[in-house]
Amino acid sequence: MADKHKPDTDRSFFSEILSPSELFAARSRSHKIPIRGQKDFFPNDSEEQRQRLEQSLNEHWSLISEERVERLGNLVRAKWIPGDQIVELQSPAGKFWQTMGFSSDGKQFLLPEEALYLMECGNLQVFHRDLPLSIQDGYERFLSPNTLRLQQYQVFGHLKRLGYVVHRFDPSSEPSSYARRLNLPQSRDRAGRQLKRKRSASPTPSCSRSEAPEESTTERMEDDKPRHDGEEEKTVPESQLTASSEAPSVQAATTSTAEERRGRSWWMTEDLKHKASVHCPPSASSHWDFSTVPFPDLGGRLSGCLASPDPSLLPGALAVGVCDVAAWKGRINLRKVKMSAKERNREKEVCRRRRDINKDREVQQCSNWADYKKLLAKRQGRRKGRPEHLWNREVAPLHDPRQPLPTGELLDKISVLKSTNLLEGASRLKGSDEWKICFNVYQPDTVADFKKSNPGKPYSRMCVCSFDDPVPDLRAIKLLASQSGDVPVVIAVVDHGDISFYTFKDFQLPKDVYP
Amino acid sequence: MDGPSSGDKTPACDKENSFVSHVVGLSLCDSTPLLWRFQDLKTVRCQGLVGALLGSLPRTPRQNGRLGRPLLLMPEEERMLSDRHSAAALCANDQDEGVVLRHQLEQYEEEQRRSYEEQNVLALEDRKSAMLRAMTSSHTGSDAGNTDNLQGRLEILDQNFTFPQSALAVQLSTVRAGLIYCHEDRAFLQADWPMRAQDNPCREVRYQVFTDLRSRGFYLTSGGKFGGDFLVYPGDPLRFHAHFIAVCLPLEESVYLLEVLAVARLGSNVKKTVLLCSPGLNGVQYTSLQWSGMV
Amino acid sequence: MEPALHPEERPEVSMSEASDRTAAPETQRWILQHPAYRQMKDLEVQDSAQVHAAFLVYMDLTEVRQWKEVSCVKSHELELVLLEGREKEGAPIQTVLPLPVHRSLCHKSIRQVLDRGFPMLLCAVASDSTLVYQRMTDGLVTPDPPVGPFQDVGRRQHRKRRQQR
Amino acid sequence: MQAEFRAPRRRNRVYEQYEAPLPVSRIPEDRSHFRAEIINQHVVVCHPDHIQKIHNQGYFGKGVLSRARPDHSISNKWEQHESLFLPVISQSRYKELLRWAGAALSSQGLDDDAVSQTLHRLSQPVEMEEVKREVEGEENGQGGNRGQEEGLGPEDIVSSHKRPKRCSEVEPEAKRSCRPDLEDLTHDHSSDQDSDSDPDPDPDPDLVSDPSSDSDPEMETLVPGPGYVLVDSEVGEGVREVRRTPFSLLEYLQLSLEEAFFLVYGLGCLSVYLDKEPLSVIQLWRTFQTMHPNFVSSYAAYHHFRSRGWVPKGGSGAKYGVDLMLYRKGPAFYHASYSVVIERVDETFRGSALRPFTWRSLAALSRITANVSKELMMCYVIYPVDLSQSELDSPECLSRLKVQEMIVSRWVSSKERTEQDDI
Repeated sequence: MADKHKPDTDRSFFSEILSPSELFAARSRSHKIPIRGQKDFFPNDSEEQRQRLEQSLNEHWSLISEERVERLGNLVRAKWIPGDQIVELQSPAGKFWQTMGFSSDGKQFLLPEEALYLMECGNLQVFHRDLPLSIQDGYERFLSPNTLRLQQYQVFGHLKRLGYVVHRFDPSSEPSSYARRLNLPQSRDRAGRQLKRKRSASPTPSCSRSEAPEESTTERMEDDKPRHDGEEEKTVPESQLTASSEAPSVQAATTSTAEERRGRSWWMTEDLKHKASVHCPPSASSHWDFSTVPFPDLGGRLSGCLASPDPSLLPGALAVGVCDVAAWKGRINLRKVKMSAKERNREKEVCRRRRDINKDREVQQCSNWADYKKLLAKRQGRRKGRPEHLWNREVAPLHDPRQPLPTGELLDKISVLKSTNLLEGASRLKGSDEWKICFNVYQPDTVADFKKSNPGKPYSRMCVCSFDDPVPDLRAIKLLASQSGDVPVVIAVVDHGDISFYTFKDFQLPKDVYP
Repeated sequence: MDGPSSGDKTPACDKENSFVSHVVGLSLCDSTPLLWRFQDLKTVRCQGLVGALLGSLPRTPRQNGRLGRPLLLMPEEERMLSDRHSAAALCANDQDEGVVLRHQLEQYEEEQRRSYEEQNVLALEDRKSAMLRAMTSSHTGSDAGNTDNLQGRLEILDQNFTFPQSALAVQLSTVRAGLIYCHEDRAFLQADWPMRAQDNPCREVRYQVFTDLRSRGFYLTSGGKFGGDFLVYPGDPLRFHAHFIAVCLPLEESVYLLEVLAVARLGSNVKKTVLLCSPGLNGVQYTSLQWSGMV
Repeated sequence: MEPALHPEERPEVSMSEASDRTAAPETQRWILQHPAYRQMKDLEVQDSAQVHAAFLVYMDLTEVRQWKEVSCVKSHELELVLLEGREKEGAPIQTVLPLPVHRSLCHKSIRQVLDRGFPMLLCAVASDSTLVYQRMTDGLVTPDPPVGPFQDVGRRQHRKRRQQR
Repeated sequence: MQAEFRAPRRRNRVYEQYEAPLPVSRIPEDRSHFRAEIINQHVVVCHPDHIQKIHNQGYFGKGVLSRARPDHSISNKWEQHESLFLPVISQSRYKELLRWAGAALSSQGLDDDAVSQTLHRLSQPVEMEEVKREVEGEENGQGGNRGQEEGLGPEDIVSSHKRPKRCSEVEPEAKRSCRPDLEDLTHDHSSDQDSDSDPDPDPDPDLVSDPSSDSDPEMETLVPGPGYVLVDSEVGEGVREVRRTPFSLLEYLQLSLEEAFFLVYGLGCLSVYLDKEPLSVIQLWRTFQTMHPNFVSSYAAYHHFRSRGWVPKGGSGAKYGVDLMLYRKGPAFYHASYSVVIERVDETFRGSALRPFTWRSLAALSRITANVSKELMMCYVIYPVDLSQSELDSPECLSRLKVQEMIVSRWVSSKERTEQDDI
């Protein structure tokens, strides 16, 4: 068999162009792939193994050497437009048009990766200067940093071959995370999208953000937001936003939790004032902790007027009076925020975790500060007999075993670390060039009803990177998460011929309490 | 212990390691060198270089189990070829100017015409023999009337047969047409190797390990999905399972112990030996990591 | 070794008979009195965490796994305590390199231990004394060929059993 | 995008009763406080009662000679000798123990004569009568915990109802009670008061009937004789002598630094001693930081998981190449759900990684984790930018840290699993 492999340089030039008779004969060739047999573990130099290897190699080479031969009538004809890095159809499109391509000015176009994939599938013949392009030409001309990188095409092809619908990701068509948080109705009109898709097809860099005007406005909205935006989210997550419509009590509770004793309020209502007076320790922080400054619940039960803000929160001699909000109330979006079951649970969890010291029966019996102090001293006293080295030093344990608590409460008490999520603070991060979403991916089983003009929510979004690239750090993951919203981001990692896909999903370990 | 087939014999194809005469053509796609020509693929395989196929398989394009051309080489494979002066870079010459282009165009159209004519003839013959078969099988008796009948039908077919343009079988070439290179290109390749920088120390370690294992007769493919640098096969991967997961690292580079435990555990999960491979003064040093069985 | 026995009553602990149990009598710290531990101490390896790791491995090998002829030696290149012993009587000597799990090591160190000429075990010692042994051998050791599905089942069951412990 | 919570997998067979989630009592009068020592930069608990309580309630630590709970026994072989159940050891093993005892005595400054005298006395065969007398003596409550466990002494009445009778009833109860039982603890420091209230924190009085945990019933240790062994005699087959155990190795419970600190700071139920001095919270925090450079991050993660009611185990993490494994309820009840890698980042969500991942190493970890049906979790500990070094000097800095959990998983693009060659 060694002879078979002896290179034959003279013949090789023409050997890959089929003669008309070969072409004709190829029409009836098989489409089956030979099944590979069980592999061996050790090479043992047996004749049997040698034969099996030779047979496998022969099958392999015959598959590899095979050329694509199609009936001209089955081929869609197209033209490569190098200036626009785009392929224009010159004969009616095939079935693929349902999921690929776009029209503009009455013409039909394919993106280079779509064209190349269709060439590889034997559906499309692309001409350049009236000569047909080979697959090799397609790879070499269509793939570049300006269109799609080879590795991105590898991922594209991999997914397409499995039947997924794969579109380039266009950041301008996605609502910003800010818009999503506000639960703004999506104002994407069909025509606008058409336009955008066309734009993404133009030779702007494939995955970079394009300069769509829509996008820049949303961007600006985000930028205009105060810089403390990130912190604000930390401890006033949905609870504040959702409270508006139905649960004013939630808001009250949040201001009086153990962790937010330094609570201040812009517009203090009476009951809040009362609580704040109990919890305000003399040493208020010199910095504002925005998480503890509740904003008024304009949508809820609040009557037409806002009281004056706490003067200590206002700069210098500024006087702010009562504010009539009746006029504004009419314009408030009172739509209920939809929460998943998980989010609701989390919410409940958050509420539950916040222990109100005022619910303590003994504390309730205190009628003034002196009583309360006395109670504290009494409790202190009960703790006598504790190991000195633990309790009489600058830092004491979080829990005193001599004051037993049910496990759930004990866990609440020692929960000193805050949990965060991927979206928190993500909007203030500057975008990076290293990590960009490349594709929107739709499930194969949706193809039948798929509409390019209204593709719906993608199944996932793809980033493509090389195996030698770094693994995304938390910052990159947060950026991607905030760009993608509730669609999972998958990172396709290309190791030569192998592609592996990884997801990095937000998670909060649920609390698990055993009695 | 040392070679895949107890050292004395190397897999069939390797015999050709000794006379490397064929120079393979690498061409750049988005700055990645790919092999396109069928003969080149065969040639590198005979040198024990496996590479990775990236394209859709012409026969059954919509699956990922078996892929087709082009072939992507690992950097080590690339470098091995270039060190042996057996690879040449092919540049895409897009400067086809007027005359050449017109000539090519004429040639193409001429070929299409010729192809159409020949296929027309073939199709007609095909139709005739099909008719013949149909007639003979339906009428077993071969009386004169039948023969006349057949003759008549064939004549009608001859006169009326049209081979529609749409039925023309055309080739969607894999390789760019008119591809030619000369042996002198080798020198040029050495001087102007356009590939990724090969000078970082990591790459160097990998290359030394690659060449050493290759010289022992092993076949290597990329091992990322198993947490290593290479998967090491005792013979052609078409027929054999990988025995080793090679992890290449400089002899004095510190590794987090947990990383070692992780890759070793993976190795035992997939029943492969993890090999720590470090080039040293006396060749590459190998340490095998295997499950201890002590739990 | 009995978990429940009270060392106060052992003759060798006679020096601290006062059995104030909260005061952790010296005798409960038998580790510091154990001859093997003292031997390791005498090797003068600076890294006391590694010495402790080595001692835990020593105890595991001798008391739990019943290895024979286990002894400790110092690796001067690595400044670490190594152990040598036989899995059972007559079995070949093996070298064990105990190392706290959050350390790193380089291939060179492994080679230095292998250069002693014996098959080697790396033992990662977690901070709660969990031990993870890893076999290391010079050269290329071909893995065992996969055996029929039968064996596979056995193996899975074996694993299952292990997980339950 | 939130990762789905996958239900933890319960073990097929559970061999133990659940005692309590954490080793803190829910009765104010219970004054149990535990003690641990730092030996060679590791934290060990020596007291058998403390060991049991700390391990059985929350699965802290690991017996240095066992897979989990300390349950190592001097011998695998136990036999009934007259009315006692005793471990059998070989002559050579006995001699080894004797040698160790000798070495220990020498090292304490005894001269050779004294040592050999002591050893000689020690190694005399003991008459069964003597053994029984001693056992009975203990049973009558001379303060040894054996006596307590017998439940016969007057002050032990409270818990006697749960003790199986020792020595006489060998099977099957005897098999189960090799360990000192947790109730002893309740007497340890509070015997001066509250004898009227039932100190038993466990609602289930039958609990003790199955305190042994491990999933392998055959391997369970048997009732140990009180410090005696049956030694295979040199002379003939089957002849055995009863002797005293010359060198007793009480198995320690070793706590990881995170576990120890949590018991001290989070639960306030443990004191850690260094050179006989108990350490304050701050001293311990500093000591552990010098022993483990990333202690703050690894503790923050540990504390976080504990405060969510999960059981993190660092030791099992080593088996899978990660920092922690997370169990629901405890390793005896559920398979681990998560393999956790701990990372630290600053508020820009960057930071020098504790464990710089490459795709290669991540691929390996992800595969191992999936192979054992667990999930890979990254746990980022986020440090605010303005956190000063002096703040890090106290565990109070924990409240300024945040935790981001993230599940890393492999997405399989197709079900036609044509992962061609391998496995």
